[in-house]
Amino acid sequence: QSPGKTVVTFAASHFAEVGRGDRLKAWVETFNKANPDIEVKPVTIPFSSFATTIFTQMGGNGGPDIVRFDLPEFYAAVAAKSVLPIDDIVKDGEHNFTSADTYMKIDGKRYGFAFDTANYAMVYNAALLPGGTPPKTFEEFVNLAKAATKDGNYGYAYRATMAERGGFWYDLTNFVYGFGGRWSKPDGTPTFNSPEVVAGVAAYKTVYDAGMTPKGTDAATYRRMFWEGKVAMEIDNGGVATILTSQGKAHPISAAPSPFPHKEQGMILAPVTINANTKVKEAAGKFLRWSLQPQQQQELQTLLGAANVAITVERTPEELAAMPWLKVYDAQTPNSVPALPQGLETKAPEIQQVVVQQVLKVLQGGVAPQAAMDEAQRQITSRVLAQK
Amino acid sequence: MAIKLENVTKSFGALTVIDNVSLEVGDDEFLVLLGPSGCGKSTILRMIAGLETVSSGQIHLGGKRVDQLPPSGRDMAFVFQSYALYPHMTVRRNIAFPLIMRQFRWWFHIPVIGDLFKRRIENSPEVRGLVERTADMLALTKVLDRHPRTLSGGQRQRVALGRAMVRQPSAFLMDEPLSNLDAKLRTAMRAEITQLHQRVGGNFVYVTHDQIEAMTMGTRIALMRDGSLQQFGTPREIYEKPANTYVARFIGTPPMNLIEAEVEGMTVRVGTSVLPLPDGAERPVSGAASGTGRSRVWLGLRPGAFGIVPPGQGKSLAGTVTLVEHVGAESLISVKLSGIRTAHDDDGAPTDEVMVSVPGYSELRVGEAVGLDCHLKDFSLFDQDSGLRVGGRAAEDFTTNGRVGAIRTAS
Amino acid sequence: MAIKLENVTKSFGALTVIDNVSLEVGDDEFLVLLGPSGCGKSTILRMIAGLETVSSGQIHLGGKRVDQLPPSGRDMAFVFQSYALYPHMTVRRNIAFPLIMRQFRWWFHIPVIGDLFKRRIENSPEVRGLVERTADMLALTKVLDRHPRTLSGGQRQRVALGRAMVRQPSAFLMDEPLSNLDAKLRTAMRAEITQLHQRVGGNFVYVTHDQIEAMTMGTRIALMRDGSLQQFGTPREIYEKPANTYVARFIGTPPMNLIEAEVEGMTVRVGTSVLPLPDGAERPVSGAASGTGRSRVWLGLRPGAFGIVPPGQGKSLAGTVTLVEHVGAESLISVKLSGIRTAHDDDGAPTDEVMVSVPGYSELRVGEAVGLDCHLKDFSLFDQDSGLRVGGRAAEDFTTNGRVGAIRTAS
Amino acid sequence: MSRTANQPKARPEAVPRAAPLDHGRWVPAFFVAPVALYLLVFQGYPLIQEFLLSVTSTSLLDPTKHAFVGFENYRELLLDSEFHQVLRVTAIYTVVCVLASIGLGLLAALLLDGAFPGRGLARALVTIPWAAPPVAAALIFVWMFNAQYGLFSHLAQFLGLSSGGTNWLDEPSYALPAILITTIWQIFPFSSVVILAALQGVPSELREAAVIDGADRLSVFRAVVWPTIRPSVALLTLLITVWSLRRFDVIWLMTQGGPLGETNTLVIDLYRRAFVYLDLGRAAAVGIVGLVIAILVTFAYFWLSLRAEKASGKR
Amino acid sequence: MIKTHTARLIAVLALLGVAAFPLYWMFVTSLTPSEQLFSPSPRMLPTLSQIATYADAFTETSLRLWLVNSLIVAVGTTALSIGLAVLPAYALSRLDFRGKLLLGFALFMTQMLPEAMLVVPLYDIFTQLSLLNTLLGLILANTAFTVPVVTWILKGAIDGVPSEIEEAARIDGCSRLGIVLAVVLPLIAPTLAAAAVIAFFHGWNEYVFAQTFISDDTLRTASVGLASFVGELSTPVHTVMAVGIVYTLPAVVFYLFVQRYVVAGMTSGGVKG
Ligand SMILES: Nc1ncnc2c1ncn2[C@@H]1O[C@H](COP(=O)(O)OP(=O)(O)OP(=O)(O)O)[C@@H](O)[C@H]1O
Ligand SMILES: Nc1ncnc2c1ncn2[C@@H]1O[C@H](COP(=O)(O)OP(=O)(O)OP(=O)(O)O)[C@@H](O)[C@H]1O
Ligand SMILES: [Mg+2]
Ligand SMILES: [Mg+2]
Repeated sequence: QSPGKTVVTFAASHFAEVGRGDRLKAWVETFNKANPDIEVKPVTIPFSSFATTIFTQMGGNGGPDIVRFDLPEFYAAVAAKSVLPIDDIVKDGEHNFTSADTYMKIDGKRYGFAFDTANYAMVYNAALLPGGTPPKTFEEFVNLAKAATKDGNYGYAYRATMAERGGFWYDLTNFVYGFGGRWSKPDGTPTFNSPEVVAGVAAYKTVYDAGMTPKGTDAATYRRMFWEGKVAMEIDNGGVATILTSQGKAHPISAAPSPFPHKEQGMILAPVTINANTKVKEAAGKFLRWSLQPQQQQELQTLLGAANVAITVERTPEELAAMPWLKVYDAQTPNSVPALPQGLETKAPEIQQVVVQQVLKVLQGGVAPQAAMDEAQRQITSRVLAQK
Repeated sequence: MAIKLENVTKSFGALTVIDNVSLEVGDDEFLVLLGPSGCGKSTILRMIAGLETVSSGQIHLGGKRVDQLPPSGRDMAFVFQSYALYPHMTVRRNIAFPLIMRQFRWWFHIPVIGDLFKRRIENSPEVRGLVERTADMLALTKVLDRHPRTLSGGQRQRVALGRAMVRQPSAFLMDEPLSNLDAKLRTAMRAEITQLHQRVGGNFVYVTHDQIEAMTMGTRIALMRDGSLQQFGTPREIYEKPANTYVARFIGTPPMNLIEAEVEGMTVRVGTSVLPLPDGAERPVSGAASGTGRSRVWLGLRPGAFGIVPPGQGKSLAGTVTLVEHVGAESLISVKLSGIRTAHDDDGAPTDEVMVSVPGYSELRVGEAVGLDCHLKDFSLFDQDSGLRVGGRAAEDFTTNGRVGAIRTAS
Repeated sequence: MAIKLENVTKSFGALTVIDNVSLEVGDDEFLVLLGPSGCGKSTILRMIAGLETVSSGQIHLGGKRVDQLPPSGRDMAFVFQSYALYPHMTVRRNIAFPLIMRQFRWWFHIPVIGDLFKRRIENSPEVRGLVERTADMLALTKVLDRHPRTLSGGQRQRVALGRAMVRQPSAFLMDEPLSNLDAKLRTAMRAEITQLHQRVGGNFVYVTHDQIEAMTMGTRIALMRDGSLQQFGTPREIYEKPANTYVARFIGTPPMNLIEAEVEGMTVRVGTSVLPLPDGAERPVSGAASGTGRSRVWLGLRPGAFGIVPPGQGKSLAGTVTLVEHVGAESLISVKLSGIRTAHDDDGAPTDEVMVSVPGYSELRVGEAVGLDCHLKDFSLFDQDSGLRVGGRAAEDFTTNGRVGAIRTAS
Repeated sequence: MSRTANQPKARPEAVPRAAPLDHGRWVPAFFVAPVALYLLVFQGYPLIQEFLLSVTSTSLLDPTKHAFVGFENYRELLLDSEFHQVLRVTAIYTVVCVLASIGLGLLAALLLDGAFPGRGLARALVTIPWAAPPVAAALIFVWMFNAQYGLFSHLAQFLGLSSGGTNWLDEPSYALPAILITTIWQIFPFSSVVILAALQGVPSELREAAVIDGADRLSVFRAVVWPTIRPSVALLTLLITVWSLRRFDVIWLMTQGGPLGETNTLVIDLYRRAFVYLDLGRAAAVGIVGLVIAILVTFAYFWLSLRAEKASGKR
Repeated sequence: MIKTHTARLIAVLALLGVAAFPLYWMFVTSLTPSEQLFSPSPRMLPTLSQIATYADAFTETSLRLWLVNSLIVAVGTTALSIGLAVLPAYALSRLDFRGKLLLGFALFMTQMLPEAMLVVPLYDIFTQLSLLNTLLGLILANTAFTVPVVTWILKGAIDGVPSEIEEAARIDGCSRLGIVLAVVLPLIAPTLAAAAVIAFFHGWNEYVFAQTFISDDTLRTASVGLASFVGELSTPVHTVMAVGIVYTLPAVVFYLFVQRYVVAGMTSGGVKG
């Protein structure tokens, strides 16, 4: 890097991914080529330690200049004023933002825009499903999964361990939303023990007890198993689905809406923000504006796979031909809800901990779903939310 | 209880460290194993104790063959050079330990209960009495409840003895038990062990490399070298009739002088002087055998067997003084003989000096020429080739008196 | 270069280990510091070397006060008991080290460059020559390029000497340099150090607790006890005219007997026998002062100063034999005197035994009654209270001959 | 007057002499200053910071903005049942680590102490786990504990202990044992090395004396071997305790303190509070509590070993 | 006799099995074809034809870079620890000064401080010193934890150096520093090696700081690299295991070479009671 160049660091967990990471770096490189006075340097922080690392760095008055957060961390960072408002950089009217953009503004100020969003839907190995067709209802789903569990294969896989608390939360949220539940009311009133939530938790438990999952296996492993053709179904986001297809050529995958009574599912919504500690806000802003241009957005969406970006970008026919299941994911967009307790976003990490803990008690400790969620509700109201 | 070793050999791998040693001592003897470092003294002792196996040969104790028994089956006590006291036990416990072990049952290993039982044995009247009598005998009563590390060297030594005595074993084995003490204490403890032997009896086997200890304590000395026995006899035999030049020079300070000489009939020729052999002296027979009637020998004379006279007087040997040292009541004078070889080593490497001791302060000076008279009252003759004793005479030829083994007059 | 200690005192915290010691030796003397373990010998030596500070008092070397100088400023060489060779350096390096240090610059610490310079000094003709001459003198030439751990005890000893000599210091300090060696080697090295002193001259200060070493090597002995000087004199003075009972019993093996006696005029009464004092004997004056004309003393007699006679004969003291030990050329006999106290310790705790040495093998038996003749040829008289020498006579009263300090006839 | 009345002491062992006092004041200062300064900057200052944090309410995202709350954090911790669980888990973890790794280490050391062919190689090989990086160790054990394909599951199935699919790392009753197995595998070689070294210090004469006195093997161990190695074992206990209290990577990578907090030790709890809940104040309080426990353990150790020394007459 | 011998031998073999098995298993797993990884019956032997996994591990991940970084950190930590520890170790062993006890206690204290506890304040310091995102920063942070141990161990060894050798050097005209560098250090070389190993391991293994202080890809160390596979999306198990083996092997081999010194160092050093 020659002197005089302004260096902007950009952290995103994607950079650590096999495949997508390299393509994303190449995408950043096109900006660098076009702007000789600025160099955007990708910072690779693995997904598992992304939040802790970034927060430590931000707390220590440092950190990357541009950060792609997951939604929970985004709210925490905004609450702590660790990221800058960027209303001066990104003007609402200039871009054709998707509907998810509403979550990017807090108290009327914009703190970022969606870098990527991804919907959740079911992916499945048709070859492993008896009959080859995806389930429509939850009962059907359980029966099919049970039937597919044989010869060392599993019908379904999801996360249910503390070690993967984050992923567990997303999987759980899908069940809860799928049964019509929400973590909280829009005004922030917690509803962790509402009947719908409890029904979702009960369903989670049903799956857990049905002996159709490779218990204790972590996501990396069961996804691997999935593309080795050992797992019939999973509910996962589009980004993952993209990776699975790119790896698992031998087992063409298909997608279908999640087999729940309600269409709502969680979504990945990852805002890109500017660190409040940055010394190069100008340059960072320039990069962000560059990335919002339709062409860059188009490229970004393509390389991210079954995900959407900040503005509405139509899928190209080639893409659809290569990955016919994209339609299923795209169709889910209107039903995607961020996997956070609305109004309680800043407390998300602790809330997740409490809820996951209680659900684990349901799964493993034999506690009734209702009792556990009552306890979660109690703890969250009395302990988490009682804090200043 | 007699101790008998029969053709005992010990090898460590290819290395033979004890080579076919046989010896036998009767009841109540005090056998000393003497020799330079590494000659195998400890190894013999450890084989008797059962701490090493024998490679071949047999060991008998009181007529019973023991060499296949484990140490605990041999009824011997061992006193180690470093005493090997149990550091975390009081003196009382140390002494009582062998007695407790004698009554040990496997379930004493069970933590609390076992400890209770052990304490009970320790406090039983017999054990207590025995320990206290032993302590009393060794003047340890006052320190019974102290730990070894708070004791002086001499006291530790006595605790080690106590631990050995309390078992009333049939043999006491001691491996250089005094070598950790300073000179003064060593002298005192020497006498104590001797007296212990006289009091309690039994066989003692005592390892040392200190000739003074060996001479003053042993009733029998086995002098070893490189794993083989050089001489086995009473201290007096060993001093006065050393079996070979090695023994001759090992025993006695300063060591015996070995002077090149030739025996011819009843005379011995040293350099140019011809001295008559005294009555009753044994003469070498080898010379006779060789037909010449002459035998080349080393004439062994203790440093006190010389008289210093003015040079050239009578039959004296000519020499010059090379060193004068005054040691208390006597002076030691090195004299370089002219034209006469002497041996400073058992292997006969030649020099030409002799060491002479004279009583009182000698006024001689280095470089002075002197004459040396040889007094052939007691002397030894050694074959120059084999180094074996071939003749000589003891100051008082005790073997003819039939008093072998009665040298220690203390009883 | 004379060494002078003036009222030197040394305390470690509250503990005073050297108490007001003064002594002075002239050029080329061989001073031996002698005393039991812990008496402070090493501490004095280390103060002279500068390894310890003095608490008070002064130390002079060749007229120059040195007690405030650092060790390297005092121009002394030190030979340690354990030799303290640098194990990671060859013999050559070990010997050259002091010379390299003499030319040391701080930047020699810089890794590679420093090593280069050090090597250059080491290879310079002067240093090389000096090292090789020293090695030659000590017969170390062949081992110059070996490491200390591959050397025998005697060779290591000589390397340590070499490292000291190469600096040509004005004083050699040695702290028990022989105590790690076995008896035989020790005797040989003793002679070597004596000869070294004669060859290179200079002051030697030598620490030992071995009286034989002290007597044979020293031209002056300073005998210490518990941090204070007991006697300072030539070996002969110390042997023949011990300043007090402590010295009397420290020097000589077996130690001098101290027998309760009373001096009255020209006689000394021991038990019931009255013996005449020989001509030329000093007598105590204290008795005279006390007005009674009698003084109660300890009569100090070496073990050889007795004759054993049948009981009841002449003026002999009556006693019974309690122990007979045969040590080479002489026998040691303990005799319990009837009704006469003796002191076995410098502090005069009483017993009633004396130790007698007679030449040859004694046929006496334990329990036999004997008479003891006292030969008052050389003896000492000590005050019973203070323990100080108050009279006596040396075998040959050398002090009157004006030959003090000329005892060592080797030159 | 007995001959022993004025017995000269056996020659004292060479006193390690402190260097004479001629070094000026600056010599020690010069020697010690760099490290003292270094530790002050990189350990002392952060420690003070931590203490200060522990009496504030501070977010990880804005550590400069404190709200002083006094000992509120500590009070809440002490009332928090979750924290009680943390203390319980930490205690179990530490105690089992100490007992098992020392027990196993002792066993290994005793096995490796005797003479047998290939002893040197065996001694070297047995210490391999100690050299393996904890991250790698955690990974392989996670795989071995895998519910479907892990060796432990296969083994349990083979032995008929489970019908398969046992979720070792995610089953509340198995997670801590699984973590313990991993930890002990890593650290027992260290104990065995230390104990082995201590065993070399058992004078063979003492063993032989006990054998001659008629002691059997176990008695020899209790009478001779154990007293000699006890100080080393005691120090080992201290070190393993302190290290167990602060062990992080293995646990974090394997369970992150779960399931249901069953492997949530003090350090894991500290880390989670700081980096997941972003609550630096509370996390610092947890850290200080841990530190106090470690210091108490240390003092207990010194007190106990002093007492033991007194009891055996060393002082 | 024979019976106890075989019994001991069997016990030793069992012990070695326990000690070595997990690493062996790691190796086997790395060489198991991925479709067989998820089969219900485990394969106990490596499939040697899979050896390409190792080549892939180098090409598909930044393993080479990670190892180099780890090596730099480990070597730097070792050098700095020893450089810093020698003088205070000597002072603790030989010199009398005020605050000696305090220093000793402070050194022990560091053994009680979890890295996780100090990482936040340290981050702050590092920001101010511009040490973030540098390997030097990692070296400095690691050294803070190794210097005390190394000091301890060296002190133990220096205690064992006969003071007479030093005194001899003083009489020969050596300065204090000269004594330490020219006389004491060569004498404790084996312990120095032991201490070096311990510092090296710490640097090689360290995880928390490396994860927090380094955000630049090219500066990532192997511990973080390997840990990043945990909970990741899609890296195959055998690649992870291969990386694990490659990461573990240097440490183990290095250790086997120096283990004699380590044991000796332990004995003479701080650990012996
Ligand atoms: N376990 C062993 N393995 C191999 N060689 C041994 C063993 N024990 C002793 N030796 C060798 O046997 C020889 C005799 O040893 P031993 O200990 O009996 O000598 P020693 O006469 O007692 O000597 P010291 O007076 O030094 O104690 C020595 O050369 C020694 O090296
Ligand atoms: N550094 C020290 N601190 C406290 N006391 C000491 C120190 N050095 C020596 N002493 C004490 O001073 C006394 C004299 O010690 P020193 O070493 O001079 O005796 P020594 O005559 O050389 O004895 P040895 O023959 O055993 O070497 C001893 O009581 C010793 O314990
Ligand atoms: Mg021996
Ligand atoms: Mg001394």
